[in-house]
Amino acid sequence: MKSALKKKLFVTAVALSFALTVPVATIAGDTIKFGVAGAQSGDLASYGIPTVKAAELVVAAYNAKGGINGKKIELLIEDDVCKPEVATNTATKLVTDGVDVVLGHICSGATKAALPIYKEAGVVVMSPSATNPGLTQSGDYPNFFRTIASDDAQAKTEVDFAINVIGAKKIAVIHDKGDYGKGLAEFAKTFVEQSGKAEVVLFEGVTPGAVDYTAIVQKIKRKGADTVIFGGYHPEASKIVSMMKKKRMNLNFISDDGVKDDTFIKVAGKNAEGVYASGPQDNSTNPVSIAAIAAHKEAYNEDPGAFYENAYSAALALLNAIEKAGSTDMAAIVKALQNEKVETPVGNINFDAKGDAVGVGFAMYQVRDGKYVEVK
Amino acid sequence: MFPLKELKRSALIALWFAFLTFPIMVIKVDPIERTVEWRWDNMFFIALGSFVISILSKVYLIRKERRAGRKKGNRSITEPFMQRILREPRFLYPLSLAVLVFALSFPYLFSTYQTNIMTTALMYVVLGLGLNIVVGVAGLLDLGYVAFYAVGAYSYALLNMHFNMGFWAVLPIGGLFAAFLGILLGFPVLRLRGDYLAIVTLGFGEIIRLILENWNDFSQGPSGIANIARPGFFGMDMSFAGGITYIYYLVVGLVIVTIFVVNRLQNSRLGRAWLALREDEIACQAMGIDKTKTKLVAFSLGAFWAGLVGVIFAAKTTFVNPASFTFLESAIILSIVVLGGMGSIVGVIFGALILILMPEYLRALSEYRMLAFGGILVVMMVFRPEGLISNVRRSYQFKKQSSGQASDRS
Amino acid sequence: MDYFIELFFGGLTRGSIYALIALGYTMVYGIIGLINFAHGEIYMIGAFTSFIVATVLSIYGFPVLAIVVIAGLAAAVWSASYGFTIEKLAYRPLRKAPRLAPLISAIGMSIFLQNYVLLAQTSDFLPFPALIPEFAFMEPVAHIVGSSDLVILVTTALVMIGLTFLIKFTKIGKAMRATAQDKTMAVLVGINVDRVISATFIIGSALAAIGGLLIASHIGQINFYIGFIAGIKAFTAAVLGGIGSIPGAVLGSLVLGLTESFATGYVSSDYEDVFAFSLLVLILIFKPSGLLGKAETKKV
Amino acid sequence: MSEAILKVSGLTKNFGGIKAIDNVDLDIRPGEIVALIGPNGAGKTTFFNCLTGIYTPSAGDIRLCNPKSGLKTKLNGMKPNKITEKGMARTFQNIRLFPTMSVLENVMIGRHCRTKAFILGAIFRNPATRREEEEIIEMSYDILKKIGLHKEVNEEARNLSYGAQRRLEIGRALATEPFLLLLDEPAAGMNPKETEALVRLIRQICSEGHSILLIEHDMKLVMSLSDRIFVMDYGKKIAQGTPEEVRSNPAVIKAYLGEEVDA
Repeated sequence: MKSALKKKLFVTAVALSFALTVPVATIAGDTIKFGVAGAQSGDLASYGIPTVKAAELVVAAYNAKGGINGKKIELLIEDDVCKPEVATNTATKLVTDGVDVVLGHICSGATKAALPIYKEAGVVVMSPSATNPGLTQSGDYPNFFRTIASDDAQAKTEVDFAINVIGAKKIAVIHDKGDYGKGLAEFAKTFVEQSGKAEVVLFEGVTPGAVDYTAIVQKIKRKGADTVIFGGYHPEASKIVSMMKKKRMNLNFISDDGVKDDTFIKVAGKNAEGVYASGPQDNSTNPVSIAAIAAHKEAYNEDPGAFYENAYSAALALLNAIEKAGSTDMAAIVKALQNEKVETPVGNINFDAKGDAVGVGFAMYQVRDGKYVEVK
Repeated sequence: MFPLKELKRSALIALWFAFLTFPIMVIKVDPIERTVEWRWDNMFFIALGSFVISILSKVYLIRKERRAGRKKGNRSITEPFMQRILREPRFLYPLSLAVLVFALSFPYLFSTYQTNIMTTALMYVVLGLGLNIVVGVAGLLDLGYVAFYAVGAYSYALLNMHFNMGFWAVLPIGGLFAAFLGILLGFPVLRLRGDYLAIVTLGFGEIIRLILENWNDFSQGPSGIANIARPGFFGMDMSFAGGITYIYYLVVGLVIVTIFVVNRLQNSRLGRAWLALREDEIACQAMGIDKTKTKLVAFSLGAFWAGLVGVIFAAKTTFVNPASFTFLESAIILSIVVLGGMGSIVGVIFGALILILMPEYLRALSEYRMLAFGGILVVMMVFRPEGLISNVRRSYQFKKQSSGQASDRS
Repeated sequence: MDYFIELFFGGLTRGSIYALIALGYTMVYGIIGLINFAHGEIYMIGAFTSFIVATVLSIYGFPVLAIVVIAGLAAAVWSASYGFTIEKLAYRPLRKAPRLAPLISAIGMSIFLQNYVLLAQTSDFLPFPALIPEFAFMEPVAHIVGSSDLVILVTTALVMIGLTFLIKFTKIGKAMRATAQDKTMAVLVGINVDRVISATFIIGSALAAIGGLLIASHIGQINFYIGFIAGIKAFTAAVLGGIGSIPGAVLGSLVLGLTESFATGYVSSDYEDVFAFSLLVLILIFKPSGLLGKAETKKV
Repeated sequence: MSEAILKVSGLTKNFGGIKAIDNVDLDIRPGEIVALIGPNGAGKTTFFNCLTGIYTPSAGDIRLCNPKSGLKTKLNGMKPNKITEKGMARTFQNIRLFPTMSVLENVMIGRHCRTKAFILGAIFRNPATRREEEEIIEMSYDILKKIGLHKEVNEEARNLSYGAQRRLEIGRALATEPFLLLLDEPAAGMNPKETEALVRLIRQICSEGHSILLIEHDMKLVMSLSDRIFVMDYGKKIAQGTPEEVRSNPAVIKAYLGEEVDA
């Protein structure tokens, strides 16, 4: 508790000192400026703070080795509260401060808003968590990379699992009307329809934070669904799951990365039992991952939070690319990212031409006895 | 000396707050691990803090009373400092000029980041001035102002995406769309009074946001529209920093135009009718003012500014999604108007700069900044309920003898 | 038909949930004409207090019934204290201020309280213990009306009856009505208006706290943000029913809950809120002071 | 004698089951000062509110005839602002000025329905708008001089004395250029000196071509000022005629005496 507070004060002090720094004073060349952007306050802070911690640990390790090519790495940490309009300010600030590469942003919307700014400034950006397919597939952002698979890949995993493994025939696709959840749900719907082996009996959004989900649950029942695919985050998922139990319904519930979170199990309690969720592949046997988690435990005395491994991997990949490229020039870094493989907690990866990490995918998990267990 | 009685009172207040905040501040439970953490130190800080604050506020009140006692009777002479500056052209003009020079040289004095933040703040100045017409001048409580802002932003985003229309072409269109929507909405709801109007406009704001969120074919839903073109300048290609500076000047220009227009409107036949409407609707009608028409004009003019700023918002952010247009946004714009001083142009400018820049500079407080924001809002209202700067009404001078020779100054 | 009944009861429960919060809104509005935006936060604090107390008690091994009673009382006491304090700090000094000043103060208070709980507790969702047991006799109809639905429905009905009784027949209730009608006259006939307003906030807040406990137990989770969304809906319901009127608040809530339920069931939950707000606009256009609100007589 | 400028026939107004006004006829001829009297609660103000469009009459007919143009209009169901435009303006029993606007601006509001400048005019201040604005100011100032408030042009209306506020209401109504002016208890709360000045003012206004209908409780004022008097009680018209006729009318005496006995 105490150390966490100290940490916060430290981060605050750092952020403040950056805020007061006039950009003219910074002369390019003495350090490599490594930006970290994402939600560090507000209701989505829990998704952004682990990324900051990962960056701090990786950078500290690099600096302890003497930096890259003799240059020390300097962290520039900026909060965007996951809001697009704030993200443009954050990006502007980082660019003004002469950032070389950026780890972030956390949310897809904020990332989309910020990317053009980085693009114009020639800054490579790598997100640990922005999963919107358009970010890479549109081809609009040659400077963008990510260490997480995109929503469509995730939806594909979920749908394949639903149809081929549990043999779903009638699927209700529900989402939370959000950027992430709705995007995912739309892909799921398309994939189910394409498969021809099952039908989508219901496609609807629920209002996040609504006091009661009885009506939608009754509707799922009425449509005769045997399986629910939910796109969104854990609070709504646990409300729907609990409501289904209350209404004595026993359906397969498949959800996503936003639900594959221990908080879901904590909140939904025994109602969580049997719920399936897709999540990043299990890296628990990967030595780099073990080391990364150990480093976090040592520094903060707790388990890492959401997207920690992805962020850790992104930081490693970025710094490795700078090292291999021997410069912070965008073209050189991009080339290095695409060609040089690097050992990270999410595997031995490089990036494809669009910016997605090769070999990073999803696996399915199920809640059994209060824990997520991978379903093979 | 500070009376003992007051000390006792402050001690009681401290006790009360210690009790009040006890469950939330002191106890922290982990329902999974089934552990309880008792944070008694928090109780101590709360008690100490409320004791000190209560004493300080009492001291403030006592001093204020003393001052008021001394000043009784000559209130009109000691006009508030700001009021005097605003009333006297010989102060006002040089001051405005200085502000203008500062505003114009801002991008050269500060970093691109600061310029960007200032651009945002100035956009809120325009939003505030627009809402000021509706709420401050005409007295119509609008809690869904953000809807018009969204209309402007999406006008540009969609027209740019589908028809590749440029910023300058859409700027007036966005404003007019918003104004038109204002009329459309205003027609049925403007006969509602006060707080009923407030909740209906709030609902309307939510409806617009929900439509943008759910109607994918139209608005691309929650994932929003990206890659919106920045404003062009005779086809010139601009660097990133150049683009920011350009938008900054554009917004400064818009602020100047807005101030000019709003000022003229306020001091016109229409502006007087709005004010009269705010003060007494029935008397207003009895004086031959068409209530519905006058309200509609105020409503749609306010919406027009929101639409304009919306277009600029889309161009500046190059990305729009429905999440930017929540009720909180309306509440913040409304706070700008009320905090600055209803109906006062200078007040609204101050209000916008304070409320928008404050959270940026409160970043040092990191997670405490929204707490501080809420607290400051309450404190400011309690101490200055009529706003920072109240509106200065125009006065008229007549030469003693002849009736017709009217000269006026604003 | 079964589906209709299911949706009907679903809507009824939802409406009752709104009603428990809407009553506080309507009482405060009726007496001082203020949209108390912080009321949703009071409800949230009530839910948090009962969460904390219930969890602590269950860790120390108290029996369920004792937990329910103590947690409910604690929530009511603390929420009432918050309501009382907020009125004194943020609204009372503004009683003679311009009309919008208290509204902004309320919005500020709402933001403040949200962040206060966020910082003092957590931003995470927390599992709320199931304080309402599953009644065995409800099992045959559990797929339509659950035990918690039943408890919420009954509580709302009791609260409404109790409140109507309080306002109609008790001394404080009469003083409230007098104050609501004409503050100056109330003072003249010897009513302590400050006291009455405080009492209104205390009662309204305590009700919100009970709502907080029941609703959180029904949903099974809480976080610092629940008050805002529920608050907006409850306020809509209060206006729909005619703000200032107690049966109006309940009727408005039920109408809103049923509308949302049927809209989801027969149309789409995508536009659930659009239906809710459109209904509000429509009703106000044809009945400008809500379903049961007294038409404002123009006095000239 | 020329045609009546206001002709009310069979006017009735129900509130729920109560007849606040029951089948009342009334007419006013050009240049007249007519008084409407009656005990408290007789329905006089309700009658005014029906005439000026604030209430919609339940039955009956209200016709206004402009003495200059001869234009006739049926007022039933018209909006208050339209009625004012037609040439009938009023004051209020419980003063309804625009409290935080200046004295001059209060009168300027009265000019609203006789002027045109709109959004574009306000923004660009073209010559026509500027001229119009000057005319508004000029005329408003003239009215202020007439009612003796020209020294307080920039004072906020709420800061005026009670009598001055009543006069300002009359001035504001005059600014709408009415041919018929409705005054609701103009002398209420005035001291004798102020009342005297008011009587002079009303006479002057009348001599300038405005007809006047007034509600008043001050019998001395009513008797000395009015050409004709209408008496109402319990929503019904119980008498009408010259001051002398009314004074000796037994029904009127009964209504007033009855009231006195009750009080």
